[in-house]
Formats: sequence, structure tokens, C-alpha cells
Amino acid sequence: MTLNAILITGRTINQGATIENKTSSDYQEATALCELNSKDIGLLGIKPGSRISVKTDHGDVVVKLKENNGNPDGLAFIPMGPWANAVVDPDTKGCGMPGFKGIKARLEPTDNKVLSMKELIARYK
Amino acid sequence: MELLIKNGAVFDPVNGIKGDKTDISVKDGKIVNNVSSKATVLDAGGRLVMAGGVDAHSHIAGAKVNVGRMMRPEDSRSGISPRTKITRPCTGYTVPNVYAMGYRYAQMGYTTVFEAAQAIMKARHTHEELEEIPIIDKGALTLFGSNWPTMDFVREKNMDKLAAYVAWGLLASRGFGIKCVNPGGGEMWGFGKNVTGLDDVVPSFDVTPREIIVSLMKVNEMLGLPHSVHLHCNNLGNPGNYKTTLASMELANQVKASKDRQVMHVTHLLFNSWGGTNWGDFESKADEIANFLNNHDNITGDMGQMIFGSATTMTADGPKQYANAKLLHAKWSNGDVELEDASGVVPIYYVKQISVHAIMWAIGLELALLTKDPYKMLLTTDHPNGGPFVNYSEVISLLMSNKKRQEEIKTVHEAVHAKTKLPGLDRELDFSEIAIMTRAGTSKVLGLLDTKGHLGVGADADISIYDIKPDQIDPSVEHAKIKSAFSSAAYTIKGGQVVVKDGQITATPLGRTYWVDAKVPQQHHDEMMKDIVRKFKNYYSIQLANYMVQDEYVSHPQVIKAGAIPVEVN
Amino acid sequence: MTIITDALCPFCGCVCDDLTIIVENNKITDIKNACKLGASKIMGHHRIKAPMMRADKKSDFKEVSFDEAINEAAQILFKSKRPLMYGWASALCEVHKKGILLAEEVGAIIDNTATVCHAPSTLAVHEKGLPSATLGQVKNRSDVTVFWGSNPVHAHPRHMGRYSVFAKGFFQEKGRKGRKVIVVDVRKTETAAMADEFVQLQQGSDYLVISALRAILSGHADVVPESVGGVPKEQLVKLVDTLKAAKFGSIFFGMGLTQSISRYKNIDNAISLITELNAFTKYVISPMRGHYNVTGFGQVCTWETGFATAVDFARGAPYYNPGETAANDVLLRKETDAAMIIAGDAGAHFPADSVRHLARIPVVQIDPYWNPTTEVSNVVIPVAICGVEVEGTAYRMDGVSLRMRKMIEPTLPTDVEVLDRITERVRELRGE
Amino acid sequence: MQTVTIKPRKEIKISVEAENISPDKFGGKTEKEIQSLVAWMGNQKTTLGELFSVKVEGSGPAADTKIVLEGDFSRVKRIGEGMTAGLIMINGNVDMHLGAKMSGGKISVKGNVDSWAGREMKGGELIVEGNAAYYLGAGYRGESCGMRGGKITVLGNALDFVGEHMCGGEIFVKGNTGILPGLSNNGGKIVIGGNTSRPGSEMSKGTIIVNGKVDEMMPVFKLEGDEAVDGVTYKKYTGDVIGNGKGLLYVK
Repeated sequence: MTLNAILITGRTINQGATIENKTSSDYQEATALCELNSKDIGLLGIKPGSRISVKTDHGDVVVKLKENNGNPDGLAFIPMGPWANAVVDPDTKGCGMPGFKGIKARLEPTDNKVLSMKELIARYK
Repeated sequence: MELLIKNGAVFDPVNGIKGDKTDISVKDGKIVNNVSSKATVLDAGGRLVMAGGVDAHSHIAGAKVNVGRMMRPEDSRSGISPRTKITRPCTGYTVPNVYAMGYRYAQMGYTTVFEAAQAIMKARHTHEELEEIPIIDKGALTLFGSNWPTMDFVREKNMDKLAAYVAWGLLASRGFGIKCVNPGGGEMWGFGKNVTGLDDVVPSFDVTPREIIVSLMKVNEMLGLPHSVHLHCNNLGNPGNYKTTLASMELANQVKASKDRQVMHVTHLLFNSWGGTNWGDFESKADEIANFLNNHDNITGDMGQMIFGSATTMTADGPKQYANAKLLHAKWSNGDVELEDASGVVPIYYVKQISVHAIMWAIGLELALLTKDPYKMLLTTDHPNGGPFVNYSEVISLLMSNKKRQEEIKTVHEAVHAKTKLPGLDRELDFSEIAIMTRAGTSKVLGLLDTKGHLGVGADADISIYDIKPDQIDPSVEHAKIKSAFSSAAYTIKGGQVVVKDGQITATPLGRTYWVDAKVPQQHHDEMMKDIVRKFKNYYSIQLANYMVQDEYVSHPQVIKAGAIPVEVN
Repeated sequence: MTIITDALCPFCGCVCDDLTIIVENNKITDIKNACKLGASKIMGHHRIKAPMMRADKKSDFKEVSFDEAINEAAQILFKSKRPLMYGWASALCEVHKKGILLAEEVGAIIDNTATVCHAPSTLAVHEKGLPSATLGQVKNRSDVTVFWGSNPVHAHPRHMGRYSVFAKGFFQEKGRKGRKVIVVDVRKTETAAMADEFVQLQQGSDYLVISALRAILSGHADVVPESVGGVPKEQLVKLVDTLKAAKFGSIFFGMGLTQSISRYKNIDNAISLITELNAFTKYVISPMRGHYNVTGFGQVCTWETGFATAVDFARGAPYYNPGETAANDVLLRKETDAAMIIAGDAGAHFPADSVRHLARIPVVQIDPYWNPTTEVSNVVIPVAICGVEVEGTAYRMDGVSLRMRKMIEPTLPTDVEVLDRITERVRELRGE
Repeated sequence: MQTVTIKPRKEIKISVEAENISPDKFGGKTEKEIQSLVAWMGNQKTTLGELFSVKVEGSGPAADTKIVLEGDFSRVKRIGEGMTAGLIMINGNVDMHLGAKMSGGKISVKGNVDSWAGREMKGGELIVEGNAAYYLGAGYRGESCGMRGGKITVLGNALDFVGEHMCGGEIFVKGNTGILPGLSNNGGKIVIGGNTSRPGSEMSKGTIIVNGKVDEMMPVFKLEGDEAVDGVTYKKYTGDVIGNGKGLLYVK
């Protein structure tokens, strides 16, 4: 099952609290996740805590699913950080700011593992 | 380090020198009687020599100046020059970067400049910028006119506590004197309102602008501060405001000076000498203002001359700036400071063919030409409100040449004929009068005449030499030469060091920052602090312990001591 | 044991200055008044211990001396034709001054973390100005507080308590009870859950909704369609009435505006709304700045260069044009041929393509912490933590400058010392 | 008539700033003089001759100077900046700020142009056969006026902020544009052949004609009814109503 969603990224308190400790599992737990409401999670047919693949025109990444019923239908949220940035729209639109919010994304359950920060960045080398 | 300036045509009104060839000896940054034969000799070649220029009112540093830069990249991109071996890059015209501020003043022969307004809570920012302005000596006036402690102590009629607050506020802000902007209006603007005159009551504080002004003047003299209260009158920028200005100036009679200077300096009078009731019947009342000054000796003013072209208005007069932004459909920044004051920044473009602008331009010149004593009317453009300070040479040439004025009048809106007296004024200022308006007078008004604004023994060796031979020029006719010479000094000497030669920066020493350390009886201080502690606990958004400007921000201080003097107040 | 009172927090733009820090044997053992974010940073101990270098980014780092690392950093900058010097938000203003000087000397582009945060807000200020106020003005007066695309519960945990919602002030003696709180967002965030009114927009429709509010405010409700950005017109009309009824209103906006479609034009439009509301009553608008001194970099850069960030010194004079001179612009164009990343983490917070380019060019990192930027660096110079081990100036989100305390003695050099030494070495290489 | 042909000597990766590539700078100059004109590559001050081969045929003033750019100029900025006369023909793509502040003459591009083409243009003509990027015919940060005069034609598409702050002149985009074309239009004319979104926000004067689809209309326009322009019937809107704008927006 594929869920088409609009992806936004942003701060969370756990992302902030681990930001000066980015090699830690705490940071990964805080940021390598994607929040959807329970209805969308139901559409995906998996449970919170499962792994999902998030694909956009700009990249793909595997993160853990988290429930957040503050999200409207079809809206996915990934905390700011390297996992989110694997899939955001880099275009600065003539004003220097990449597209961290409002990216069309395709979400699917996956068995692939969530890469660690070092593994994720190693993909760019 | 010794320097001997020979063959200069010296204009030093304080010491009665009017163009005489006078040698000037310099040693260790001061002017001395004579120097040894080892002194470097600088031959002025008969050119005009004056003390370094002193500006008593200019917006050169601090929060609102930086907001001006931030909101005006289109201004920053003008006046760009790359770094050199000696200088950092320069940007901006109306809101230059810190380096351009210092270099451009020095290039005009100015060596001392006072920032006209800082809120105590944002004073650290002011000093951060002042620290990076090269060459010139500087200082900053501190806003007290809408501060809650000021208004509370005024209401309580407790001048001891008010004096203690001013003394503490000057220390907290490393400030030089009392600035009072649209008294009461800053607080009113907290809820989007304003005062309309001297007797409006500020709600919740139950005081009037009149009471604030008089009280601040009283404590200014109680403390024996070097400078007087520096007043930006209520109703600035409104047609008909000359009446408020005259009524405010009348208040100076209520206080006796503690030293040989005015008790009230009314600033940028160009914006406060307006007649009429609206933009249609707008007219100059500069004559009434000048007439008042001519008949009173306890009050001084400055022009705030307007320069056609781009300007950036910036003032602690928050409500005025919102009104300006609406009128001009211009971008608008507002900067209320909790418990203290307001501020606003709005760009403007002064156009010769707009009647109001043409009349404003004339008002500034009328003020200077109708005020008989140049010690009472300083030369400023209220930079960058009337226009950027780099245009002082334009103002000087206008004041020295009726011919130039008449030529200019032909190019501006005809309203200057019906609405101002400028076309009929044929007074032409001489070099001595210019020296007073830009040096001696500004220094006297600031209370710095012992070391600034003249070339007598003991003065700071701040000297400018201009490429004019006074005995060979008719400024009235050769006004273009006057303008050119005053815009770019042949030499500027700061503290005995040549910092400008042929208009080019040759050295960039860091100048000093003046601030006033005023003492009050401990008991008054303690009483006052009880109130301050309560305000921090309940109302400020920062801790008292983090409020005061630390020594680190004033690396080259020039501290002037002052203290409580018992004075008679009427 | 030493107790430091009224200490300042080097985490977010709130720069809370009421912390109490307990220090024993040069270690911080306890902290009072800090939020989770501040406490985690001040109490954190995960540090890079020594300078490191490597030629091949796929190989492991080797520890080197500071001299070696500083020399290599200087060589990289000296040889570069298009250096980028990025970061700065977690450093003090004293560091920014040194950085701008070095950028001038090596002809670099200098940009700060605002480029992925509130730089669009500055672009909007160029268009419309910034009607704002210090936070105490909000605390004492604001009776309508709007959070638009910002989520202080997560990003600025003490903002509401200290300044904007729960705080008691002179004209707001009742604190929360005297204030109406409105949240405009695409998600019902924890902040929205605490609001009196939540206006839920479709993602990316902020610009349209703000224009609709302006149209209604200016008496042109007739042209506004029945629904804008997913918000019923009726609710927009009611919202305008609520806004107008304030005695003092304040709007705090965040990345919801700066990063969505229309970028800075969202803020441009919001500033106009605030300006127009001032014709009715008092309103101010403020960006919710992220890092504790991201505002400071903008201030210093502005007074030194005339421009707030993204300043290109290639030709010796400052040139500014985000979209052309911002960090991601030049990284995505693969123009940058060397980078220095200091007090900011491009590796974590830039899009993948930008990080890919960083992985291809020489990169110098100056930072206390190991992070994704470290992973793409060749030279890593660890430094003392500003605001914990180094004192100096920071600007709170409302532009109030404060002096950060030193809580403990540093065991590593400061950013200022490192930048001084790099600058000195660059001058030597140039033969000066 | 003077014809100057310029070709890059090698691939350019770091953008070159070459405001000296302009008929005003080349007119009446010899090959050697043109080669010695300054250009910047990153922080390296260099010359046009270092970066490009320069061939000059004939001689003449700016107005009679034709500059032909052969090869890849996609990393060469500021070509034709401030030009007042003459002709520049570009056979490939060019980088940012093409023809910025130009007041006369003509620039013709076979390929694509990057952002800020025709920025603050005052006069003359700019023709782009390919696509344009952001801020076509727009202004500089903080300025109240972008393009003031002249004509820009783009046969392909353009991205966001076409004609931002326009105070005069005309822009024709045959294809689609990104969001917010004609933002704060203060007197210019923009014709869009294809689709766009959010046109005309804050316009006070001027005209915007959209022949394709408008994805999202700004909620600040008053529908005045149908009106024919050059024989084509459009829905006519006026606005932006917030500032009592007198702008005209025509949507098919």
C-alpha cells in the first residue's frame, strides 16, 4: 500500500534536546521518524513503530512510523535533521531557502533498516 | 609624538582667531604651547585650519540604525567600496556600515560624533557598534522621556529619586546625557496612541509631557551633567507644531543652569518649526522659533537640515513613524522597548518639486540664517532623518552663499516663496560662524568645550585642514569650491595622528567613548533601586543582573564625572 | 561548589536569563529554571576531544595538533576560489566579527544558519520593514497573541511562560486569563491544543489566507471566496474581528511561513497585515528565532557589511543576494570549492544534494560536537562551548543584546582564538 | 559595424562575473583591449582574455557593436549589465542577471537564462528562446521598482516572481510561469501564454493577462465581468483591493 502525502519537516523538543549529540541513538530515535495520523497509518496497514520508506522526487529514506493525530489527513511530518533532509526539495526558489515543507511524498511499509546517521551521510560520499 | 602645523589660516572662534596664520603645536594627542625641533612639520600652505568637527546629534549606532540597514539593502548597495590595506569595506548612503560611519566623518574633518538616542535596555547594542566605528570619538545620549521609572518619580515629584535614576541609567547605558523624545508619547504608543501636546495626561502614570520635561531639566542640573536635556519635542512632524515647540522652549525658563551652557537643547528644529494646519496650508514658522532663540539665552537648537534625495527617518518617536509610513506608503519598522521607549524607521525620498519638502528644506536654512548667534543653532542633518551627514558640505555652502541659495530656490517648488522667508534672506555666514556651528558651538552645547571644538592649549589635537585659502576665496561666489573642500578634508588629525590626507584614510585608530558617571547620595540611590528591583521582578523581560552595559563594551572609555549639586529650582 | 545565578541559556532564541547553575570542580552538576532543551545543552558532555584530519573522507580521522589543523584550515581557505563560511548561530558575536574579517580576507561567502530558518524573514523586512517590540512589551500588554506556523511548546518551551501567554505583566495582571491565544497552523500541534482558537490551514496556503484577512480588514470581504486555504470565510471574518478587538496584539511566526511555498512572501504579507492592523489598534510581529544567537549574527553582519547574511566578499566589497549568494545556492550549483562550517551543522540541516557537494570538496569544521558535518569534513577543530565555557554577546530573538556568562573554564581553545590563528596563518601564506 | 565573438576557453564551474561583456564596453575597442577587460571568477580577478577567446571584426561604437557568444555561458553572470545600445546574441544558456539595468539595445538568447534576467531593466529588448528562471524582470532586494521599461520575451517557461515590483515595460512569457507573477506590479504589463498561480498580488497598477489556467486566484480581486482584449474574451478583475489597486488582471 502506498500513501501519497504532503511532507513537512520541523522542530520537535526531542530533536532539540538531542541536537548536540547527533551520533547517539537518542538523536536517531528523535528524528528518524515520520508522523501520520491514525487514519493514514491505518491506510498503510501497519502499526506505529514500523518502518516506512519515504520517497520524494528528491530522494528516499527509511524511518520509523509514529502516530500524531494532530496531523490532518495526508500530511506527513518528519523532524528536521538528516533523515528529513534526504528527501526534501533542495530548490532555493531564488531566495536561498530550500523546500523543507510541502513536498509530495510516497509512503510505503518497508523491511529495509533505518540507516544510522553515519550510514546515511556515507551515502553522500 | 610631536606635530607642528605651520602656515594655517586658523579659524578658532573660542580663542578669538579669525583666519590668522597661527602655528599649532601638538604633543601626545593634545594641543600644547610649543614642540621641540624633532616635531614633524606639516605645512598647511595658507589653507583653512579648524578644530576637528564635532557633531552633537547624529544617528550612527544602535538598534534602530541597524534596523535601517537591515530593511534597506537597496541603500546598503549604494556607496559600496571594497576593502583596502587600511580600510574595511564600506556600504550604504543613508545607513552606512560602521566602517563607513567613521571613515566618512573623518574624511569630512569630523572627529567627534554623538549618537542621538539609545534605550538603556538596548544600549549594549549601541556600544557594540560604537566600538567598531573607527577613528572618531563618540558617545550616546540615553532616552529617559517615557521610561516608567521617570514617569513614576515625576508623578511622585521625587527629584532625588529621579536624579538617582538618571545617574544609574547613564551608568547602565554608558550614556552621555538625557535624551527626551516626544515625552510621554513613547508610553502612549505602547497601545498605539500618542500625546498631542504638553498637557495630555499619560494614562496609568498620571503625568504630562510638561512635567516630564521640567523634571528632567531639574535633575539634569541637579546632577550637573555636562550636556543639558536634549529634547525632541512633542508633535514633531505635524503642521502647526511650532506652538508646541515654543511652549516647550518656554519651559527652559523654569530651570537655572548649573554650568555655562543651555538648560535645554531642542533638536532637529526643522521638523518642529511648522505652521499651518494640514499639508495644504503647511508653512514655515522658523522665524518664530529663531526669534525665541534670539531672545533667550538658556536654550539652543540644531537645524536637522533636509537634503534632497534619499533619507532614512529613524527616531524614538514611534507614533510619528507609523504616521509617516502610512502617509508615504513606505516600509515601516517599529521597535518598542519595554518600560522605556518606542522607535520607528521609515525610508523617505525628499523631492525638490514636492511643496512640503521644498518648504522643509527652506526651514532648516531659515533657522540657521535667522538665529543671530551661531552658538544657538548647530549644524546637523539629524542624520539620516534630514539626510546623510556626508552632505554637511552642501549645507555649509548654502549657508555661506546667498547666490547658491538663490540658484537652488529656482529649482525647487515655488511654495518656498509664499511659505518661507528664505528667498529674502541675504545673510551669508563666515568661516568663524561655520566653525561655531560645527565645532565650537556643538562642543559648548555638549559641555565638552574644555577639550573639543577649539585649538587652544589643552584641547584634544583634533584638527582639520581644508583645501581652501580663506584670504583668496569668495565663498559667496565660489560656493562649489567650498562644498568640495568641506566634503573632503586635506588633512584630518585625530588625537595628533594624521588619519586623512587628501580625502583618503591613512590610519584607523579607535576613538574613545564618552560617558558620564554621575554620583548621587547613596540613600537616594538605594531608595530608587527598590523601585527598579520591583520593576525588574514584575515587568522587565530580563533580569536586573543582565541589564547594565559591562566594561567589555566600552574599551576606550572617556568618563566624565558629575554629581548631585543642590540647585535652586523655581 | 559555585552557584551562578541569572545565567543565560545558550539554546534557543528566548535566551532565558534566569538560570541557576551549580558548578563543582569545573563541572556543571545541576541547573534550575532551564527547559529540556537548555538543560540538555548545558548539561551535555558529548564532545570532540582533539583536532582531527583526513585526506580521504571515506577513511578515518587521525588526531593532530591544533597547529596542524589550523595550518590546514588556512591552506584550504587560502587556496579556494569560492570559499563558503557557514554556520555561526551557536557562537557569540565576538566570533562573528572574527569570521566576517576572515571572510573579507579570503574573499568568501559568509552565511549563517538563518539561511534554512529565518533568512526569508529578513528578505521580507527588506520589502515591508518590521513592526516589532521587545518581548517585555508583549508580556506587559499583549491581550491577543497569535502563533502562526510556530510551535513554541516544542521549539521555544519557555516563551509562553516568560513572555507571551502565561506571563503576568503591568497591563496583564491575570496572565493567561487576560490573553486570547490564537494558533494558525497546518497541524494541531501541542501549542494549538493550548490555544483559545485554532485556525487550521491547508499546507502552503498561508499567503492566500493572509491576503484574505487583509482584504477583510480593508473592508473588501465581498471579494473573498467562501473558503480560502481550507478556512471558511466566516471564520476569517471572525478572526479579523478578534484581531481588531485587541488593545495590543502580537504575532509570532516560525518556519511554517519561512519554509512553505511563497517563502518570504508569506512574511512580507503578514507584515503588511500587521501594519494595516495598526490603523485600528497596536500590533507587533516577531520571528521565533531558533538558535540563541542566530539573531546576533544578523546584527553583526548588518552593521559590519550592510547586509544581514549571505554576503559574498569575492570581489572585496560585500554583495548580497540570497538565491544567488546563500549557502545552499552555491552548494547546489556545485560552485563552492571549499567550506568552513562553524557553530552550525550543514551536514544535518541542508538538503541531501548540498551535503553531497560538501562531501566532494575540502571542508573545515570548527565545532564542539561530532555531527553530520564532521562526517563530510577533512579538518575538524574542536572548540569551547560559547555561552557555557565562553562569555560574550548574544542577541535574543527580539534584538535585545545580552552578555552570556561563562559557567565553567574551557579545556579547549575558543572560536575566537581559532579564527584569529587561521587569519594570522592566511596572512602569512599571502606573504603579508 | 563591429562584431565581437566570444567563446569560453574551457569549462567554467565557478561563476564568472562579466558585466564587461557589453556593447558599451566593447564598442570601438581592439581585440587586445577587450581581452584586457576585467572579469571575476569567484574571488579571482582575471580578464576576459584569460577566460574567453575574443575575435573582433570591424570597428564601431556601441550602437554598431554586435557581440556573439558561442559555447556554454551558463556560468557567466551579468552579461550586458547596464547596456545602452548594440546587440548581444547568445547561442547557448547564460547565468544570472542577464541584461540587468539595461536601458537600450537588444539581447537575444537561444537557450535558457538563469534568475534575474532583465532585473531593473529600463529599456531595450531581451528575447529568450528557452526558459527563464526566477525573478524575470524583477527588482533588487528592498527596491520599490523592478523593471521600468523595455520588453522581455520568453518563448519557454519562467519560474516564480516574474516582474516583481515592475513599474513599467512589458514581459511576455509564452509558456507557464511559477507563482506570484506581477507581484506588486506598479505599472508594467505581463502576458502569460500558459498557466500560473497567485498572479497580481499587491498590484497597484499595470496589467496581467493569463491565457492558460490560474491554479490559485488571490482573494483580493474584484470580478468586473467579461472583456475582450485583442479579440479574445477574458474574465476581467481589478485589484489588489487591499490597497485600492487599479491593476487589471485578465484570465481566460
